[in-house]
Amino acid sequence: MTRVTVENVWKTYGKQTVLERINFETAPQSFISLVGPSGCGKSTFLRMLLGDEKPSQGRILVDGVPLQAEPSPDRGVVFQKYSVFPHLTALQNVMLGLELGQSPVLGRLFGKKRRTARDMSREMLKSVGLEAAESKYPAELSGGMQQRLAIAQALVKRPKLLLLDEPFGALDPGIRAEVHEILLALWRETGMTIFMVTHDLSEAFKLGTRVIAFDRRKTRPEELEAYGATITFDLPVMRKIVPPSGAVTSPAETAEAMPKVAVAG
Amino acid sequence: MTRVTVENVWKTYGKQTVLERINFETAPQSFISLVGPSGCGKSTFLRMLLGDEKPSQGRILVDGVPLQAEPSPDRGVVFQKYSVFPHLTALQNVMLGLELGQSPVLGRLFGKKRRTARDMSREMLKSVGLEAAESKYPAELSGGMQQRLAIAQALVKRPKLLLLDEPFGALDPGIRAEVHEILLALWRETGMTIFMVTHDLSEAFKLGTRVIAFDRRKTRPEELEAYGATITFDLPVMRKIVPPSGAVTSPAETAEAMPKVAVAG
Amino acid sequence: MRRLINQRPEILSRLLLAASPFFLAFLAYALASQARLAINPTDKLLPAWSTILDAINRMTFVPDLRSGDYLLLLDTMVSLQRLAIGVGLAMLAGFVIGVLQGLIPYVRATLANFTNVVSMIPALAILPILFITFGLGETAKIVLIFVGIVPFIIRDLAQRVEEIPHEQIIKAQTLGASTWQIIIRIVVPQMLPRLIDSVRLSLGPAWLYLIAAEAIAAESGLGYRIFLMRRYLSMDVILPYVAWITFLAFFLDFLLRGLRRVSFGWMYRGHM
Amino acid sequence: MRRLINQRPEILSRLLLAASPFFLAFLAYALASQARLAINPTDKLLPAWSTILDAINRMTFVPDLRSGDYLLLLDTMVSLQRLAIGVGLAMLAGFVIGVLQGLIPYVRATLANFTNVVSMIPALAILPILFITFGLGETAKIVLIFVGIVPFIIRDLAQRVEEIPHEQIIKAQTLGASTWQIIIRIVVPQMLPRLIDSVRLSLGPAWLYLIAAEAIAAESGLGYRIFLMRRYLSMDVILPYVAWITFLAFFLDFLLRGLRRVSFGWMYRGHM
Amino acid sequence: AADKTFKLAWSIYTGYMPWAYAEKSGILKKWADKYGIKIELVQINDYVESINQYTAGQFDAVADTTIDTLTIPSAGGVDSSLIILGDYTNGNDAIFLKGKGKTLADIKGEKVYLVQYSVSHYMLWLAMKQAGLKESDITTANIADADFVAAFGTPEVKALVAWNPATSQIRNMPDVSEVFDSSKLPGQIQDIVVANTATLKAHPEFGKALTGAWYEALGVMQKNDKEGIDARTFMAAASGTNLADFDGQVKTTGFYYDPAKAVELLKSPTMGEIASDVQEFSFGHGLLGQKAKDKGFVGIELPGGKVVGDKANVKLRIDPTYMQLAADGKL
Ligand SMILES: Nc1ncnc2c1ncn2[C@@H]1O[C@H](COP(=O)(O)OP(=O)(O)OP(=O)(O)O)[C@@H](O)[C@H]1O
Ligand SMILES: Nc1ncnc2c1ncn2[C@@H]1O[C@H](COP(=O)(O)OP(=O)(O)OP(=O)(O)O)[C@@H](O)[C@H]1O
Ligand SMILES: [Mg+2]
Ligand SMILES: [Mg+2]
Repeated sequence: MTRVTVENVWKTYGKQTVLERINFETAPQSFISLVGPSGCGKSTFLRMLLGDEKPSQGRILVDGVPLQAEPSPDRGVVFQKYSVFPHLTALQNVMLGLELGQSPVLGRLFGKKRRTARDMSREMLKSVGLEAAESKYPAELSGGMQQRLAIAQALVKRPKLLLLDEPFGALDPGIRAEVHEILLALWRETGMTIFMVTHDLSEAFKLGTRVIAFDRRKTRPEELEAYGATITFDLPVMRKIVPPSGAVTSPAETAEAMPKVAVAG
Repeated sequence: MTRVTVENVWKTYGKQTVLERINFETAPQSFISLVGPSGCGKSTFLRMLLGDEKPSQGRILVDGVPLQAEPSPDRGVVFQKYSVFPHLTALQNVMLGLELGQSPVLGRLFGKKRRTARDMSREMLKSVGLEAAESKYPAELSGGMQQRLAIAQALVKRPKLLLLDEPFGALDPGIRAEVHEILLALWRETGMTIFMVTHDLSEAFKLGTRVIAFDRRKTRPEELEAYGATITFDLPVMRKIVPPSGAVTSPAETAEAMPKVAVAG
Repeated sequence: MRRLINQRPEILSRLLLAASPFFLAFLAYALASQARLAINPTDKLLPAWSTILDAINRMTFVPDLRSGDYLLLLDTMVSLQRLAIGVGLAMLAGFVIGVLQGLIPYVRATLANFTNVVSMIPALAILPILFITFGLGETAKIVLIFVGIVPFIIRDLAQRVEEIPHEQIIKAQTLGASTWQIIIRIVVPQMLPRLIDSVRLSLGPAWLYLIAAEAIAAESGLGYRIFLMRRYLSMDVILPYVAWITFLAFFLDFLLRGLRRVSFGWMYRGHM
Repeated sequence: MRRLINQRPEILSRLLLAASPFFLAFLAYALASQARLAINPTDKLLPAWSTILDAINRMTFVPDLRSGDYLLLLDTMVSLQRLAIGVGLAMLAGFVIGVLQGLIPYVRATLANFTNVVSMIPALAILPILFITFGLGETAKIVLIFVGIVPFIIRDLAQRVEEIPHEQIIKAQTLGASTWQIIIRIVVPQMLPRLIDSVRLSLGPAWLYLIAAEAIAAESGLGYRIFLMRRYLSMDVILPYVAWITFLAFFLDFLLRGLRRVSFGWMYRGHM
Repeated sequence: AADKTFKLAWSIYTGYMPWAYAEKSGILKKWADKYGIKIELVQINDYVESINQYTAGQFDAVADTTIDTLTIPSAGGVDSSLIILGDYTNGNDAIFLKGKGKTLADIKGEKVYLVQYSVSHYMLWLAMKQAGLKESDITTANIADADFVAAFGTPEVKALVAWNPATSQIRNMPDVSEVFDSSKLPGQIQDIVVANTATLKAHPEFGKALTGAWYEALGVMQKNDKEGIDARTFMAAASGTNLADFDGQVKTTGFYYDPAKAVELLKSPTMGEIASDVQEFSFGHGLLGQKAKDKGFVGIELPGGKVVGDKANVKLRIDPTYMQLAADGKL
């Protein structure tokens, strides 16, 4: 039941302002779709949620507590550039998260625990359509297969907060629809909060409970450096699916998250 | 006015058959959309068209002549993993193709020729929305920006045959629509033939004059290795846009390219 | 005509091409040797092939008059043992320190400058200190090899660790990895093949230090023999010894490459 | 508590940490020296600081009786010149051959095995041959440095060229690049920073060869002086010389790193 | 016409230091000019390398010892002539054992560190022969001459044969017995200059100029006035030490300031015995090469034409003519 609060966050790289005045709060168990033009700072924003980058100004709270300033197992991530571990097979990549959690010293499981972890991971691989590739190394997989592997790897840990950076870009529509279903099922089941960056607006609205757009207000070239992107629209999506845990988005929260500007970049 | 003929092409890696019995011919000035599930061999097929890989069996003809077995400037490419030159700025990356063509010894232009090339490249950068980033190095660009740069780099050479491997995956809808327009305009203007791999079926039908799908017929796990993907459907698209050069797809050619199986993977 | 970069020689021409520089080198030697021997038939600098063969035979198959040892065998065993211990220890220490220095900011802050500076110390020049500290026996020689190559291995590995994509380390943390787990599950497995590369690169200097140490104080060993023979310019022994060392070095390199290929399959799969 | 890998020391503790191993080394020396001098006040192995300072003063500011030169200055100039020429030539040759060998299959087929084998030859062992072939003047010393490091540079660069993503080479060809253009516009600019890295790695061995060559035949130079002084176990001169060589090596390394940073901005931008 | 240039290789060692002075003071140039030639002195840091270079034909003459001449250039087919007998070592070489009050007999069973097959080895061999010991009573280990002092400082080295400047350093160490030194073998271990016989035949002026310069330099060095002290101070600096230490080294070097004395030794029967000893040692240690069937394989020609060893393979000639000229003041 995670609630993320973003308070007046700015991010600058040197002289370049990438993001400015980002303010919002999420209801528990939200599925936030982040959209916006290329280069506007979506990945940067996810990196801040991850604890990998610090806001230059402002702060981010999770359940009212300032964000832990380092990545932690309660926040899963799928990067834009698929990053799985090159020295592990597909199955080992997925199992890794389970092994690390249960075996602090060796980071490896044996016997019955290992079999359980393996079965869970196989299940996960199957649901992203990689059952036949479980003993292949990442370099032997196509781009889309690596991306699915990264998704499986993040999902198997069932994090409280899941950060997805264009996770479905390299997937064909068939697989994509299947993975959508898995993701939604897991989301409903675990009640995690998801932030997903996507360029596909229909996907954004299909999956998200709320769609947030980043964009620059000022676009004249001479202003590009000094002004960063900020939230240009913020729309709640009325979902047909009511989360089984009953944590329906309350009207008050929805009101808070009213659209501010309705024009996309 | 390029015509590509693919004659009974197979591709195997070791024991694994990736593609089998690929047969088709394109009309001049075609825009072929290649679709198919992840890992089915689309990128592999483009690599063969590029001359970077050889078919294990069968052959590919361009205008009736067997394909030159090495990449050449008449075939442009945008790879799935964006690959621009890390040591050149955005502008230099685009200019490179023009410089190489006109300056065989130094590979650099000077004076008036250089200014012409620079202006052409700036034009191209502007049309993919990168005018403000012309002096940045690739590592300073976001994923989508790099992909746009790669597109600009390939387009500025106006190749006869353009090979695009999921070129728009990382682009937001706004930019994507713009780049679609530029691509179509250039396609009409130069009469080049384009092969584009995409996972977005609507994009495939919006841009292509013909949509070819690759898929495996046999999908039981134990058969996966031995059988490769082949063409599972092949649809001509009736275009509203008539190429200005008048080379309308002739009925005979369309007949040749009739759908064989209409079921996607 | 295809571009030069796309032209690949066939297997036969590949063999011929690969053989040609060796052939030329042998030819050059034969000519130079002949020219010198024509002037002075007992010239020792570039002996004739027959003289060299004689010497090889003597060093390999005829037991030494005084000790009864087969000298080539003895020298080889002694030198290889020194090399193995020195390089082995350097490998171990270099790996542990290199990984920690590359991964953990506090260790890096403490050690990076120091290993950098130490790697610049000309180990040959401090030999007397090594001798007096570690004695003239095996220890000093092993220490020279160790001291000579360990800073390089540390630096190289630390650098490689830093080159691991940042995303991987972040990803591992989101999967719950502690620093220790990152080390044993992510960094070490990816660094083992790098360690082999690093050792391959330091084998050259390791031989150099071995030879230098043996030249200064020893009773046997390949470097000892070469420098002893230099006392009376016995190139007929020195040249085969140099060739033999070259062969041994090459063979070790070959073994290491093989080990790397066999143990780290993931590095060799796929086209990416 | 944050993970160890995420803890970064602040600037002040970074400085303290970096200084600590040096401090410990100095302390260890001081203690050992004191202990030895307590037993034998004329001990030469680990002289007291005052003795060392004396020697530094003598070598640096008092002209030599024999030649009237300031020895440290003279030795430094002579050695640096040898090093510069040897390394410079090796850099040039290594770059040209390495790039061609890495890029062009025919060159690779011809040279790869040969440079591999040559890189295994222990250059120290063939010193006598070098001296006799190239005379005892500057040439032989420069050639030793050259021969000692050029195979490494070739191998390293060839390897780096092979590591250039295949897609880049393909892409260049689709942009119309000939083999020559690929070399000058794609490969060379990306390899120049690698060349600097490669040279940085070979500076260690280069110093080694320089010192070894000067130990055998020279009338001045840092290595010469060290070996001359070794006969008397004059550690009061040897230690500052070693420190000075270390400093020079470090400084060269620093210059090269700076050059790399200044000239190859593209390698240092962005986060990818 | 350009004067012909000849090259002499030398290395840093007490007995060769006058060459450094001869060059620096202009004495050498003066004598070269007198005979219308040029002489280039090349200092080589490593003694063995200087002989190797001479053997390979890079030099016309080299400063070395009799035994090394026989085993390196002569055994390598380079016909060489001893033209200057500069000194014999008169304590420059010594055998040390650790511990007080040891004698040579105590060397039995020890591992002796020395420069193998060098003059040190030769002296050890002579010393043991004198004392009735056999070489099989000991084992030997090789060590570089630059590291004598350092080596003796380590615990495992109990027996060492060294030469100067190390000997004078080691003599000052506590708890060391010097059980033998070269002063007990007067005239045996000879520091000499050899020149290529063929070159010498064609250009006797080279031999004359060298000899003339040598004795003039020696003359200055011998003096105790300012010029002599300056000369020795210079030599001390060139060999990396100070005057007092260098004078100590000179004391243990039996310089033949008078050429007549040197000629006398070379012409005496002792020289024949020395030649025979040298051959025996060299052959016994396999230093004459594989083709050598007996110790006389390389013939040594004595003054007067008598040959020790193979008359058909004379490669070392003891040639006192130039020193005789110096003694007679005819240079
Ligand atoms: N480490 C960095 N140093 C300098 N500039 C950076 C850095 N990281 C990102 N940027 C800049 O910040 C801006 C936003 O980058 P970011 O990767 O967040 O964009 P994005 O919204 O994810 O774009 P895309 O949709 O193309 O992935 C870009 O202009 C980029 O050049
Ligand atoms: N060099 C290679 N060696 C072995 N197998 C390979 C190689 N290249 C490709 N493959 C295999 O060939 C199949 C097709 O790969 P390809 O990259 O062409 O797929 P794709 O259709 O482009 O997939 P995606 O849409 O995910 O990019 C995959 O199963 C891949 O594992
Ligand atoms: Mg992004
Ligand atoms: Mg693909």
